[in-house]
Amino acid sequence: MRIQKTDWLHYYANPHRFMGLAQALFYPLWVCAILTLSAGLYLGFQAPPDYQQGETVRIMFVHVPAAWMALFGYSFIAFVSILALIFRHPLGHLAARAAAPIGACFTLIALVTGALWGQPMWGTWWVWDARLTSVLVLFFVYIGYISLWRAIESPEKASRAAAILAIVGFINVPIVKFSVDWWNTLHQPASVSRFARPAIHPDILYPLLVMGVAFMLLFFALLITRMQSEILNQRARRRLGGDL
Amino acid sequence: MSDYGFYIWASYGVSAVVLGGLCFFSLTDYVRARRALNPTEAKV
Amino acid sequence: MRAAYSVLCVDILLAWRLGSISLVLAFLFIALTLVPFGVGPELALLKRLAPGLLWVVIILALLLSLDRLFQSDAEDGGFDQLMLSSQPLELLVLAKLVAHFIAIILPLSLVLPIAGFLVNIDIAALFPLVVSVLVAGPALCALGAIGSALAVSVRRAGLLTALIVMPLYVPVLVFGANSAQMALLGGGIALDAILVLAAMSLAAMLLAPLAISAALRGLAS
Amino acid sequence: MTDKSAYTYVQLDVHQLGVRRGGVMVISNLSFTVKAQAALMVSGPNGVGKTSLLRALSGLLECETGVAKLGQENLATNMLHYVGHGEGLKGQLTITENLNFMFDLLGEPDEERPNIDGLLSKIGLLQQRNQMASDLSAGQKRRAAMARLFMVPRQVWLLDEPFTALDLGGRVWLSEAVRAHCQAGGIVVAASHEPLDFATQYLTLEAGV
Repeated sequence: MRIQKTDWLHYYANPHRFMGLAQALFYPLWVCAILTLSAGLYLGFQAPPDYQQGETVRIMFVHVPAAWMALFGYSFIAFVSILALIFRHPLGHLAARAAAPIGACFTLIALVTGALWGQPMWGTWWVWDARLTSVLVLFFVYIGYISLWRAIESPEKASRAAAILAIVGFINVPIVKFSVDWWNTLHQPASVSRFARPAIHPDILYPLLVMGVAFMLLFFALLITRMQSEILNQRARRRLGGDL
Repeated sequence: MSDYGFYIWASYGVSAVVLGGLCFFSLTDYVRARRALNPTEAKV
Repeated sequence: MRAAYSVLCVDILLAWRLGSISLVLAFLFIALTLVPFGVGPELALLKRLAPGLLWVVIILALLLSLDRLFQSDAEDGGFDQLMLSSQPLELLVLAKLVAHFIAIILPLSLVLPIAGFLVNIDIAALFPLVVSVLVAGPALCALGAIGSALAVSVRRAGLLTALIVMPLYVPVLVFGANSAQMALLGGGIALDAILVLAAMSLAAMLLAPLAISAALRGLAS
Repeated sequence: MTDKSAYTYVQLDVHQLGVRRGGVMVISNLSFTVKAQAALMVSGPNGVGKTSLLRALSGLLECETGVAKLGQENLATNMLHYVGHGEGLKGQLTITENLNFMFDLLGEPDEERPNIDGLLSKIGLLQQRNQMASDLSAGQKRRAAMARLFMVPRQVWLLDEPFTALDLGGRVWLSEAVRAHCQAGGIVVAASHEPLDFATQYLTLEAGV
């Protein structure tokens, strides 16, 4: 494999170099994530109640960033899968595999908090609203992706299959959103989108953004942690194999 | 907050459990992987 | 083209000799028989549910047929032959998809009028339903085959395939079932929904062979 | 490619081949040359990568590194036959149908269909022509799988355990076919545990390189 020195992406193709970078980032990322998270939580509970939603607006401070991260996580998986499959970047499969449970957890949080927010607002835990339904489908996509990784024993085969699924799923998600939107207009013609409100008040916006940044930092902190464990485990296995 | 306290605390609680669990497992996996390799690895 | 045509004929012949279609049809009827036990035999209710029910049951029946789509080839070394062919694998995979459409979806849509009576389908919805299944059929085959190909090296792949394929089927189901459902409201055939289904089928038939071939090249060995 | 005697006499060069399987390199940095008109026998203990080597040469398995050249050209799918463990026969098709299918897949689009009955008598399965492939014995399946060698002329034959399940007559028949193929300028690479009487060149793979 020819590696160009100028190409930063391939510079970190080498797991040893990546481990160096990851170790340098490990503590800063975790510390930043925890600090931002505390700040976000503080701001969230300081924020005055919303004039429409009252106190339940505080649920939004986890729900909305979690939904962002659910989408971001899957986009990330698709992106690194393309790097791995088409450009043969060796860390791509590793990153995709490490990101999947993180994205799935954020999706789960978005779903559960969505239901917990729906109950006081609409009097029911679940409505087949376009967004919630799309996120639910996204959750199943995550589950399928993780199951595929687990089901195939051979690592090359698993990574190849998972990468293809990630890309196919990535194309699928917007189509699901589009079709569910259409379906929604069919069944509840007068439904008002719940999140689209004219101009979010800064009191709400800032905690939301801070929480978003916190979740993003947490995502990457978890990602490099999981990737490092994976690389270390691979090394251990290889060493074990060499001894036998 | 009193009316909706349950829903708010449940939201944060569930999020904390899910994310906390993920962090916990990721970090313990990481520490275990380190430990497993450490005795034989020269540079840490 | 000869290789692709041959794959098409052989796959249809094999499906016929193995009787795959009779199993799928049996499942369709049994599943439909269960519905009135579940929701009650009230005819008006069944009439309202019928198009959607039939669509859901068709998708479940198809999932059953997907299981072995590529696995038998993987087991008997048939893939080696496909890959060693003088023709591109993508083309041969496309032929397999068309064969699956002819062997499974066509008969399935032909028995829909009979199956529909079990759930008291409205005559007005029947024709739109059959049209929607036929138009969406290629997409159903192609998307299902992706799942089947990805899980080809897994021994008990049934559930995994279903898990992978279900999210892919959501858009097709939405447009398919609702285009038939709209006929109940007296709209005749919902042309826009049918056009969307046709677009999905076309896109899936073009793109799925690429994904499937990419998967099989790495997985079937 | 149409006339069997028209192969140009070239050698097969394999250069620095590396194949990964199950996360480990089963073959790394393997180079060897099969001379023109030679039959190479590859041997070595189980799990040493014999099958992987043949599959990598045939293009069924992706190589991490390395290249195989037939003369000046890269070895490509339409220059070779691969007969592996899976026979590639469809159990629910008759032998005649199977062979026709095989030809449709392997033959070039403009190639003329060979006489299937003639082929069947050559491999000794004429009587079973209308039997389902699933009803055949292991040896008969093996013979049917070998039929492709005579159906479409290709210069390189890659045979994995060619003698498995074949009876004495079958072995004699296969050896003669291989010798005739080499005579005509063909190249054979066969992996086997048991001695192959047609081999003219030998390669032993060793574990843990």
